[in-house]
Order: sequence, then C-alpha cells, then structure tokens
Amino acid sequence: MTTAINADGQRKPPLLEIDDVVAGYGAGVILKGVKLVLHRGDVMCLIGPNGAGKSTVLKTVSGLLRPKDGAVRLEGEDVTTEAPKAKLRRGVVHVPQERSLFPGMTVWDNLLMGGYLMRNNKILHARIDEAAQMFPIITSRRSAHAGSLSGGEQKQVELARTLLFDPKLILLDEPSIGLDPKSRRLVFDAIRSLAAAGRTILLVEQNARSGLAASDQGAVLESGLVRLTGPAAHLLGDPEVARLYLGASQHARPSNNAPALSSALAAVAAPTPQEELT
Amino acid sequence: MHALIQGLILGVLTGGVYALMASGQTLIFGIMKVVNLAQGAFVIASAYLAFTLFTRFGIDPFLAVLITTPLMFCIGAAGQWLFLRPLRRENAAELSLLVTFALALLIEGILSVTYSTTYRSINTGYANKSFEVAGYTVSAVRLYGFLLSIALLGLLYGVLQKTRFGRAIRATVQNPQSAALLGVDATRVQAYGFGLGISTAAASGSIFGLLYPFQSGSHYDLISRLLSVVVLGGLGSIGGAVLAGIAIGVVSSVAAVLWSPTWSEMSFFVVLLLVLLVRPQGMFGRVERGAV
Amino acid sequence: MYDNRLSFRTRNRLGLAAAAMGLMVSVSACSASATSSSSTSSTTLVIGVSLSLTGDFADPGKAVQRGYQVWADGVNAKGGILGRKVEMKIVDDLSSPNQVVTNYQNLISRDHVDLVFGPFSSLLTVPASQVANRYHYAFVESAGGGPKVFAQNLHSLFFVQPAPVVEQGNVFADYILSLPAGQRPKTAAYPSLDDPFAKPIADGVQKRFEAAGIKTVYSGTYPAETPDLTPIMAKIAAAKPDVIVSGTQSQDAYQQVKSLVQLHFNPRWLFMSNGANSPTEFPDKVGKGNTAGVFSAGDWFADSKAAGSADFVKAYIAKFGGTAAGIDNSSAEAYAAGQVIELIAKRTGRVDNQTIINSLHSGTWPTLLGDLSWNSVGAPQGSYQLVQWIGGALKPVFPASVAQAAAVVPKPNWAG
Amino acid sequence: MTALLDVTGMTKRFGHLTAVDACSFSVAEGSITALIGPNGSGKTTVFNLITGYLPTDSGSVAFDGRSIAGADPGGLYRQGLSRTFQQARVFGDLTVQENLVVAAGGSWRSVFGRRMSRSDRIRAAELLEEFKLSHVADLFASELSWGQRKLLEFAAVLMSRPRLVLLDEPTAGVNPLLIQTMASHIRSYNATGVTFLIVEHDMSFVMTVCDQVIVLDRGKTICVGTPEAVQSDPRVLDAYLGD
Amino acid sequence: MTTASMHQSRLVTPAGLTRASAFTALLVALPLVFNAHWMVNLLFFTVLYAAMSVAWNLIGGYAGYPSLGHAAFFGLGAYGVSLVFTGSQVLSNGYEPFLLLPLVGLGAGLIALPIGLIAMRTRADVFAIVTITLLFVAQTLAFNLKGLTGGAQGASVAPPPFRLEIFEQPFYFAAAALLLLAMGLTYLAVRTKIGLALTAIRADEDKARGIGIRTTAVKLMAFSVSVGLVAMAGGIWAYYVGFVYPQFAVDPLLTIAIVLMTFLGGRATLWGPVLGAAILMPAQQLLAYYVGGSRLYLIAYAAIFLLIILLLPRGVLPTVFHRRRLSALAATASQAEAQAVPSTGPEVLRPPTVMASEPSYVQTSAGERR
Repeated sequence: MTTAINADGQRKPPLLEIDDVVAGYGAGVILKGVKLVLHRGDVMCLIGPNGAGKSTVLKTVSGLLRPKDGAVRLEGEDVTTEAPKAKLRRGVVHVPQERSLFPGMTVWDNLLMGGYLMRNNKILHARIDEAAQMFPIITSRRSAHAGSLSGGEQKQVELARTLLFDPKLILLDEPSIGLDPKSRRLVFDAIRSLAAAGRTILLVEQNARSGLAASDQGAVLESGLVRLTGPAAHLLGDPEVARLYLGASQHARPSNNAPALSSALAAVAAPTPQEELT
Repeated sequence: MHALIQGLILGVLTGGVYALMASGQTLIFGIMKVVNLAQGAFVIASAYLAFTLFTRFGIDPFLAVLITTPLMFCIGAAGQWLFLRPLRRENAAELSLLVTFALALLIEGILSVTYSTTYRSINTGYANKSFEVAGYTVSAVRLYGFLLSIALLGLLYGVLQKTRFGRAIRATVQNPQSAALLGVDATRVQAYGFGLGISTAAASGSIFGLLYPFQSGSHYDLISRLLSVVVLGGLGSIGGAVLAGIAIGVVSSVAAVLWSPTWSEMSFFVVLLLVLLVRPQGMFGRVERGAV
Repeated sequence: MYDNRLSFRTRNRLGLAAAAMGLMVSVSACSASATSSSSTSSTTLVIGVSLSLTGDFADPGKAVQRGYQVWADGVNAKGGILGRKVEMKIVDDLSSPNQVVTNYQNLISRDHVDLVFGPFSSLLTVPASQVANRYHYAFVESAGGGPKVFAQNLHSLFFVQPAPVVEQGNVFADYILSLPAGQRPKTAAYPSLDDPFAKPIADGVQKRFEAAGIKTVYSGTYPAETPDLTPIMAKIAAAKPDVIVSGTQSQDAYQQVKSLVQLHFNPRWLFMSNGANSPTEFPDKVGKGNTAGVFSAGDWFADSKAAGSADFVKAYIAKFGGTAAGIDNSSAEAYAAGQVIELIAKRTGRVDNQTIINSLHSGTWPTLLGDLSWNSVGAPQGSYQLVQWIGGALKPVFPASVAQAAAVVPKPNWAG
Repeated sequence: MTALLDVTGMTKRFGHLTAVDACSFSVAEGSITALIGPNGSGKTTVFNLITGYLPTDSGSVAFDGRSIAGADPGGLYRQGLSRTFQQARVFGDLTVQENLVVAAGGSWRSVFGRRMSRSDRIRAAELLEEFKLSHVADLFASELSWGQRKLLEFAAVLMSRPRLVLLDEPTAGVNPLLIQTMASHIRSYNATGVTFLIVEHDMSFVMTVCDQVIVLDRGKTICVGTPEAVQSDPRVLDAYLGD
Repeated sequence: MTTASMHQSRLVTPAGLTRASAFTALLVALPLVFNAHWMVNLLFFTVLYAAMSVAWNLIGGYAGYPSLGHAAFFGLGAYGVSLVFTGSQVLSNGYEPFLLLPLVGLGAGLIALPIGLIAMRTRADVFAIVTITLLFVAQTLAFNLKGLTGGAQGASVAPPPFRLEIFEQPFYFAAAALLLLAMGLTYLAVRTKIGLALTAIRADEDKARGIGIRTTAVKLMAFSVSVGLVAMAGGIWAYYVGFVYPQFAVDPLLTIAIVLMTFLGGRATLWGPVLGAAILMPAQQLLAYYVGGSRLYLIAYAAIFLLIILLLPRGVLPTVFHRRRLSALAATASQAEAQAVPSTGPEVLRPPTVMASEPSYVQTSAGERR
C-alpha cells in the first residue's frame, strides 16, 4: 500500500516505513495518518506549510514522540514504541531544528559527545577521521568554541557529528533556518556530500526549492497528511505545491455563522502542538 | 604595609579553600538549578569524618581525602536520588531550597548525635607549623590546604574537560535536549553531578577541620559565606566561584587588617549587594549560557 | 453547579483551622497529663533547670548538667535535703531565648518545681531570670555573670561564682600593678571577642593599665563567627606589645594561640580570660607545649582545698570517669549552686524560695569556689584567682593567699 | 483611513544575526492586517519590538501618531495596544473569569478596588458568553485545554477595550472549528472599531479574514497589499519556497 | 447570577465575616479557657509565629518571592522597641510599647521600600540569596552599631508591670491582634485587585507587566506590608523576652521557621500559615521540652520536614482542596455526561502538574511538555 512512490529505486529495500501514523501532543492530533517510505541511500525532502506536522514526523521516527496509532518500521522491524536512545543505537540520528551544539564546548568536545554511547575509542577516532574528510572544519577549527562559529559552520559540525553514529538514517529538521545565504549554501553542500557518501536522509525543509534540489525524493505534507509525493525534481515544478503553501481551494471557506454549541465545545477541546509553533 | 600584605597572603590562601567548596555548589546549580543549602553541612560532615579517621586510625587528614571524597560522592548521589529527583518540576526550584535545607538539618542532627556538639579540631603534628618567606608568615596547614584545593580544582577541571562523564555534564548544562538526543541519561548525570559537587566538600572538610574548630552547627556560618561566593561569582559559573572565593578571602582578611574584623564581613556583603545592583546575574554569571 | 465549584475554595477552611488549633491544644494537654505525675510529691525536692543541651551553648551546657547530677547524687546519698530526695528536672532549651522562656514557664507554672537553677550563658539567663522573678522564685545560677544580668536589679538572682565575669581580669591587673615599676610592661594589646562575657574583661584591664601608664598598642574586637584570627594577631605581632590581654571565650582563645605560634610571636605576658583556664581542652587544642606560661583567671582547681572540693572531685570521677584535671569549671560552679542550697537548708531548716532569697543576701557561704557573698542585685563580692600554666598544669599564682607556685616571667617560648 | 501604527526602519540584531532589518510598514486604523512570512523571518520579533518586550536597536514606532520607542509593555497596554502570545500565556492559578478581570487594566486607584467589581464582572461575563467560555468561568486556567487557553488569552486582552490588538498566531494548534470561531471574533470586534495586526501561518485564514497583508522575509518588508495581490506576487512565493 | 459570584463582587462577604468573628472569638477564648501560664506562653509564641507566617505568605506565597531575610525586619522591630523603651524606664501601665507598634511597622515598611526595589530586580533563587545576605548585614549592624543596639551586650526593654496572674495575656492579645491584622490585610489583598496582581506575578511576571499590571508597585507594597508586620512581631517579642541580643533578634532560624510553617499549611492560602504555625510551634516547643535532651529531635524535625515536602509539596490545605476539587469535578463531569451535554471532563481532569519522572524534553502523546 505504501509502494509506487519510489521512482528509481525499486530494487533497494525500504529502510524506513511510516505506516498510517497518528500522533500529537496531549489529546490533540497533528499527524492524521501519515504514510511514507524511504529507501536506503535516498535523500527525501519533506516540505509543507507551517504547522503541517513536518517536525512531528521526524519526532515520531526518532522516538521523541510516541505515535498514538500506526507503525514506524526500520528495516522491516517495528520500532514504533522504542525510546530515543534505542533508536540511536539502531543508527537513527535526529538533528533538531534548534541549534544542538554545546556552545561553551570546543568543536572537538562537541564531536566527542557524538560518541557518548560509544565505548570503543579506536572506532570513534576512525569515524572522526572519516567525518573530517567530508567536513574539514572539524579539524581546522577543532579547539574553537562552538558558540563562536557562524550558523552555517555550526550546522556543518552538527552534520559531522551525526557521522560518528555511522547512521543508517539521518533526520534533519530545517537545517537552513535562520542562516544567511552563504551559510545556507554550505549546509546544502554538506547535505549533498552526505548523500554522495550514500547516507539515507529524511530532511524537513522550509526552503522548499533548496531542499528539493538537494534531494532525490520529495513529499508535501499538509494538515497532517501527505498530499503529494514524487521525485524531487517533479515536485519542484508542480504548481499544486505553491497552492498548498499559499492557501487555496482545498479549504472550505469558513462560514460566518457562529458554530453550534456542541461543535464549539469540541473545538475548544482540541489541544496543543506546542512544538509546531516555532 | 606589612600587615596588609600578610593579610593579602592569608586571604588568598583562605580564598582557595572557599573556592573549592563553592565550586561544588555552583556546579550543582549549573547542572540542576538547585541552590544547595546543605553544602556547608557536607563540609562539616567531611571534617568530622577526617577527624575520626585521624583520631581513630591515625590517618592524616590530607590523606583521608582519598577515602572521604568517594564516600561523599556516593552520599551526594544517593541524596539526590532520594530527595531531589522526586520533586515536582513546577516549583522544584523553591522546594529544592527547602529540601536541601532539611538535608542540612538532618546531617546536623546525625552529627550532633554521633559526635555530640562539642567543638572539635584536628590537631596534627604540623598544625602549628609555619614558614617564613621574606618576613611574611605562611602557616603550613593553610599552604597545604591551599595547594590541595588548587590541585583538586585542577582535577575537577580535568574531570569536566577531559572525561566522557565531564563532557556529558557540561553538555547537559548547556543544552539538555541535545545531550539527551546524543544518548546522555539526564537523571544519571544529575545524580552523579550532585555527587561530584558534594565530593568537593570532602577535601574542603579536611582542610576546614585542620584550620578551625568545628561542631555540628558550624554549617550555618559556612553556608552564608558560600552563598555569597556563588552569587558573587554568578550562579553556575565555576570560574566565577573560584575568583569570588579568592575575592571573599582577600576582602575579608584585608578589611580585618585595615579596618576592623567586626566590619570585614559587612564589607563583603556590601560588595555583593553592589555587584548585584549592577549585575543581577553576578560577576561572571551569564544569562543565557550554562556553567563551565 | 457553579456554586459547588466555588465552594471548594472557600468552604470549611475555618473548620480546618479550628481542628488544627484543637490538635495543638490536645497535643499540649496530652503531654501535660503524661508527665504531671513526675512532678512534686512532698517527699521529693524537684529542682528545674533549663540547659543548652543542643545548639550553640551545648558544650558548656552539658558540663553544667554533670555538675548538677554529681551534686544531686551526693545529696541523695546523704539522705537528701531535710529528708527530701532531690530530683533534677533538666530540660533542653536549644540555646534559644524563646525556648528558655517557655521552659521556665513550664517548669514553674506547669510542673510546679520547688526550685529552679539558671541556664547557661548570660544571654539566656536574662530572659529566664525575668520569668523566675515574676513567680518569686529564687534564681540561683552558676553561668550568667555578664553586666546585663546584674543591671536587671533583680533581688532574687544570685550568680554563683566568686565575682562578676567582668571582674575576671582584675586579678591579673592587680598582679601586674603589684610588680615594681621597672618590671611592669610598657605596651599592651587587647584583642577581644565581641561577647558579653569576654569584652568587658579586656576593657576593665585596659582601663586600669592605661591609668597606670601602660601604652595601648592595639585594642579591637572580633565577632564570634570570625573564622580567622590571623589578621588580627599579625597586626598585634607587628606592634610587639609586652603583654597581651585577651578577652576570650573558648575556641577563639585556641585560635589566638595557634596564630601566635604560627606568627612566632611570644609576648612577655599573655593573659586570656577564658578558654585558657580549661584544664583539658586548652592543652588538647593548642598542644601541651604551647600552654607554658599562659595566664588565666579561675575560680576552682582540681586540687583546691575549698569546702567540698575533694568530695566533688571524687564523686565526679566515680560517675563520669576521667581525671580530676579534666573536670570543667562549669561543673564545679554548678555543684557550688547546689552546695549553697544545701547550706541554707542546714542553717535555716527550710528550702523555700523566700528563705533562699533572704538568706543569700547576708552572710558568707562556703563552697568549693571559696566563700561567696552577694550584694543586693546578686553580684558576688569576691575575686578570682590568677592562674598560670606551669609544667603542663594550671597553678594558682596570685593572690599570695591562694598561690601554689610563683609566676613564671617572661613567658617561655612557644613549643611550636 | 489613517495609520494607527507606523513602523519605520525598525532594526534588531541578536549577535551576528539581524532578526529585523530596517523593517517599515503601517497599520491602518480599523483594518485587519496580517503579518506573514516564512519561519524565522522575524514576525514575532517585530511583535516584541512594537509591544516593548524587546528594545529596538534603531528605527521608530509610532502608535496613534505618538512615538512609543522605549515604552514599557504595561504602559502601551494601558494606552490601548495589547497583544497575545504564540503559546498562549494565561495565569494558571487564576480562574478563567479572573484571567479576564486581571487584564482589565485600569487606573492607579483601581489597584485598591475590589477583586471583581460589578463592571468587571459584567464585562467579563459578556466576553465569556461571546467566546463560549461561560461554562468554564470558574475553572482554573491551568485546567483548560490548549484551544481554550488561546481563546481565553484573546478574550482577556479585549477586557481593556484596546484600540490595536496584536495576535500572534491565533490559529496555531487549534482545530478548524475553533479557527472559524477565532475568525468570526476578529471580524466582529473589528466591526466595533478594534484594529488587528495578526501574525499568521494559515493562509486560508489570512485570505478570509484580513484586508491587508504585510510580507516579511529575513527581517525585511518585501511586499504589502491585499491578500489576493500578495498571493500572486512571485516575491512572496520565492520567499516561501526559497531560492 | 449565582450567589457565589455575587459574593465575589463584595469586598467582605457575609461568610468571610462569620469566619472572621468565629476565629476572633476562638483567639479570645483560648487563653481564657487554657489559662495556665505555660499554656498562654505557648499560645503566645504560636500566635506570634502564625502572624509572621501569614505576613511572609503575602510576599513569599502569593507573589512567589521567597524572602529569606524577614528576620532582619524582626530584629529591626525588636530594636525599635528596645530603643524607645530602654531597660531603665519604668512604665506606668505597661501598654505603651504596644502603642508604639504601628509606628514600628510603618518605619520598617518604609525602610523596606528601597531594599525591596533592589532585591526584586532578581527572581526566586537569587532573590532568596540576596535576602539572606540582607539578614547577615542586619546582624552585623546589630553587633556593630553599639550606640543604638548595645552590640553583643544586648539591649534591654523596660520590664512589663503586669500582674503575675495575667502576665502573658497582654502579649498574647497583642500577638493575636497582629495575627488578625495580618489575616485581615491578606484577606483584603486577596479580595482586591492586589490579590489578582500578586497571583499573576507569581504565575508569569512578564505577562503580568504586559497587561498593564503595576507589578513593581504591587510587589513593593506586598513586601513592605509583609516586613512591616514582621517588624511589629519583633517589637512584641522584644518586650516579652525583655532583652534583645543580635544573634536572637536577627536569627536565620526564625525565617526558616515561618517559611516552613507557610509551606506546611499551604502557601498562597489565607489559613495555611495559621495551620502550619499551629502544628509546628507547639510541636517544636514541646518536643524540645520533653525529648530535647535526647538530641534526636533535630533528626526527627528534619525527617518530618523532608516527608512533608516530598509527600505534600503543596502543603496541607491546598492538597486537601485539590483532592476535593478533583473528586467534585469528576462528579460534575459524570453528571454532565448523564445529561448528554458535551463535556470537557477528560481535559479538565488532567491534573495541572506532571511528575518529573521523565526528562523534561522527552515527550509522549500522553503528557505535553512543560
């Protein structure tokens, strides 16, 4: 049922399957049955207007939010209810939207924190060397405090840090937010080099054009449902995308009549997606 | 002039010990935003431990640190687990003030039952030794105590900077959510961090016991100074605590020499109030960033 | 429906508060009934005392307690006072003035004790003596001799020591001024604890020394919580006085000595009002070698020949162990308070409060502290003895009538 | 229509980042104006600057013709400029009714007035009725759902009869029915003369409610116009979809 | 309109009046029924501390500023009385010092204004520490301003000329009057906009300022009234005990005692501090009297303290109210369900607090992030 969205990779086994996931905060529902399939080695960009539930999708995958219904499968295994730490051990790394570096620590210490769960120093240092080849900044600025780096540089370090987990799946939440154009280019370059190195990435991006340009696959989320999926290049030109962003005919125009008492009560009971508000 | 410099030397040496005690307290604040009112009581408890180890087993108080430090670490971690972890988050800050105060009373009570309230002091062979350097007298115990404090502060710095555990603590202080995403168990970090903060009391206790007579109620006086030190330094800033510790030592001993010992305490509190007037976050406190 | 909701927030708070008050009352009442049986039967003489068994004054408080216990045991062994067994009802006041007031209230108005003795420290003696005075109880107390105690002008109070605390230094001044002019010190320093017991002593000596032409090179007080006396002692060492007269309490005396040893400053005379007269604590805290030559003032010594002293020492050691030299003066002073009561009973055949008050205002009363007598406000009229550490023990050296050894001058060097 | 709020060259920097960059716009009296733009474009910062929660680095803000630079939020509120927050901030330890009353503003003397005067109660009852919150009037605000809190915060700022209300994402996290309710409240209050400036993501909401739209991108005003004009403006699409 | 909301609009409700008169009657009756001296003495301390706890609750409970420096003002009041009525004076009727109290309270309240202005630049933790510092400054001053305070020698207060039989009663009634005053002021504060403002400040001070509440003024008012009342308590105390020593007049343990009483009974409630004092003060004094020598009392005290905080973090009264409220809400909700009216029950019943067992940033669908 969740097939046929992969244009060029049918032979690859699905890495991540999000199956009819319903999730939200408190009693509220933000994801109303999201379906997505991500294949190994793919980079998928999830776009959509604010409040559509993009970040929530990432959270259900990384375990920060437990779905109310549906399933999350990793390599065919059901991991729906696993805690973040367990997911981390499986190689699912979540890079949140907010800056996740430790500003008072050096770049090097920040990297080492990426290896916190790793007991084998040899492997750790081998992976750091590996990451350094892709992100030279981690050696050139190794003893600088992370807080003193520019936004783009910080994102690069964050991305480099994910490599220490030898990640199967990298979840990137709005990596370009709040960055100046130059920094943004740095970040998308970095994502491309990760992709080139064969990493599987699920990317949430506000900057839809840059995001899709860096991705193989695209999906458009709107009001907690996946409205469109397809190769990234196709979505870039799809006029429907613009409509989903700037509002259009799918919405029934709200009537001016005051709602009936019962529906108003039902309405006020709908609670909060605090995370979606940022 | 001579007396002034003598006072200065003394102030720095004493301040080093305060710096060590306060570093633990400020570390605890940095990790879990708890103002630990029991820090003084833990110092006194350590002083009693060192006293017992010395009088019963003849273990030198400076060596006793090797035993008391891990012990205090365990007690601290257990105390956090038992009494602070269960607090409700909504008003944890205020309740933790009360909990740590109750903890201080509990320790005081246990100490007064175990040791009675008689003043004790640890009198080692070198208790009254002193060195003369260029006409200035430096007491041996103070010098050793200062050196030990500096060494332990260095060790604490090393633990925080160079070890996996230390990195986890700093990371939790600076960005708890991100630390959790990288697999750091916050509950454990808080318990161990509290233990680490308390463990600085062990060595401070040995030195305190060598320098001053103490009894179970001595912690009240100690905590008022420690609070001043950590607020002056900026809650959560270890570097600030060290500088403020030395500052309190120097200010109070120089004021005692130049002015009068009765006003020296006062001068320090006035400095503290003035600093807070200008910078409510303390000398080195940062509003947005964490400790270390 | 709205009414219901609102009412949770307001209803029945009165009920709760009332219940709480009731609880409080019943707690008190219960405890009252639980212990009232222990109070007076006509054959027992119950003496109530509030002592600091915890808190700041706990240490000397317990020494006082031991003195009372030794006395009570001794009296009871001899058949009690006028045939009545003595029962000491000793309660803890946490070194708090509120509690001391409550305790004497409870002792007198609830437990109806026959007599009361005073608490430890002038700070607690003052509020306590007010309570006792109100009920016309005699207030025989062995540990509150500060000036404010006598300034109350209480007719019912008696301080059981040879002289008011402030006069403790007089004997040292007498001694120094008895020296030929050429041998007297030229300069003096007066470091003192800011305490009603300590400061007036140094002040008194200073006044007399200055009148005699001895120059003051340092005079200052330090608060009780000063952790470090080194800055002050360094200042004194720099001024090189011939004599140091310290108004000390206990711990600060040890701290002063420690600092002086570390500073390698050894004055010709060193007088410390209290702390240095503690037979075991002092050598224990400063090192036996460092005691040599230190002067202090005292009212009682283990080998004192005064009335009942030998009995006291024997009974004390039998009860608590240790050595004669290890007995705290506070214990002896407490014992003396008991002796006074015993004597009154013997002389008058009565032990009621009015008799005690009337009796003590006249005549002299031999105790293990020597012969005591009081003026109209309860200040004792005698004087202390000057003692000096000689050969590791405290020896009376002045006045000549009680001297057991000659004063050692100059003070031997610190042992280190 | 005259400009009730006039923002000229407003700038705010956080460290290296320029969050609001010489931003200028004006809000006409009696209008419902939307402030839109992609995430991180500085909308909430603009709100914080206008309402005095943050000091501006440079530029000027005028409310009703008078400069309000450097004014404190409380003073502005009393002058008739009130706002809501993205994450509704209500006082959890006060009841719903009290949350309204406490926001009534008022004179110095009223500080000593009754906790809930007759006029407060009547006004609160009206608003509660209007916002369909009467049935929870005596609950503590901490016991409300998210959507109810958003409604409550909105209702509360109307207590002081403000002239200009700044709404920060009134529809965030609330369900479609409630969105309609919000829209009708905004319209009906606008009809009584209250001017609205609304930060909003829900474009259909903006299209149906607002009569003017200001588009912000990276701290700059890039476009001002009617909803229809803005919707078809390529600069806006670029801002949203990126370059 | 409901009767409840009608009451809300009045400054003083009939129910409030009834409660006030009943409590006043109780306060008056207590020392007459339990008239043994020791009992009145105990009642005096209990009522005095209750008054101080109620006063502390204004700023520490309602406004959420946990002052630890109230003892400084207690000392101020004590020294104020001792300064005017020195030990050498003979009082004609003995009530003169009580008449001075309003002046003492006013003076302390005025002195508190600039101090509060500085101290309230900081929030909770730091405010607590700054006020502790204030306490030590006050103690140092008491020791060092010998001309005014007599320094360590202490200051004496003129002895009260009351007859022995009723000796404690004037003090008790003064303390009881102070308690009623403190409760009356608290009640008025709660019934006026000030109470709303204080609660709003505790919940979200920035937002409160943003909606035009004069936060600084209200906070200062609460602080000033609070310490003014405590200063008056200090005055009564000094007169009762007769002597004022710095270490007893400015005692950190005093602050701790009143904070503890407030937390035990329930802060930000009118009756909580009274209940806390009624439990703790007799317990403490009687424990000390009967088992004090055993030294276990400190351990017992600390253990009780810890248990209360861990088991009843809101205090006795709020816990009771919360339980009753929850059950009543459940009842209303089920009633509503039975009437087939759409219910907000499940939402409403969610307890406003979430236990901190999980790290704060891990969310589950069950509990939202706080």
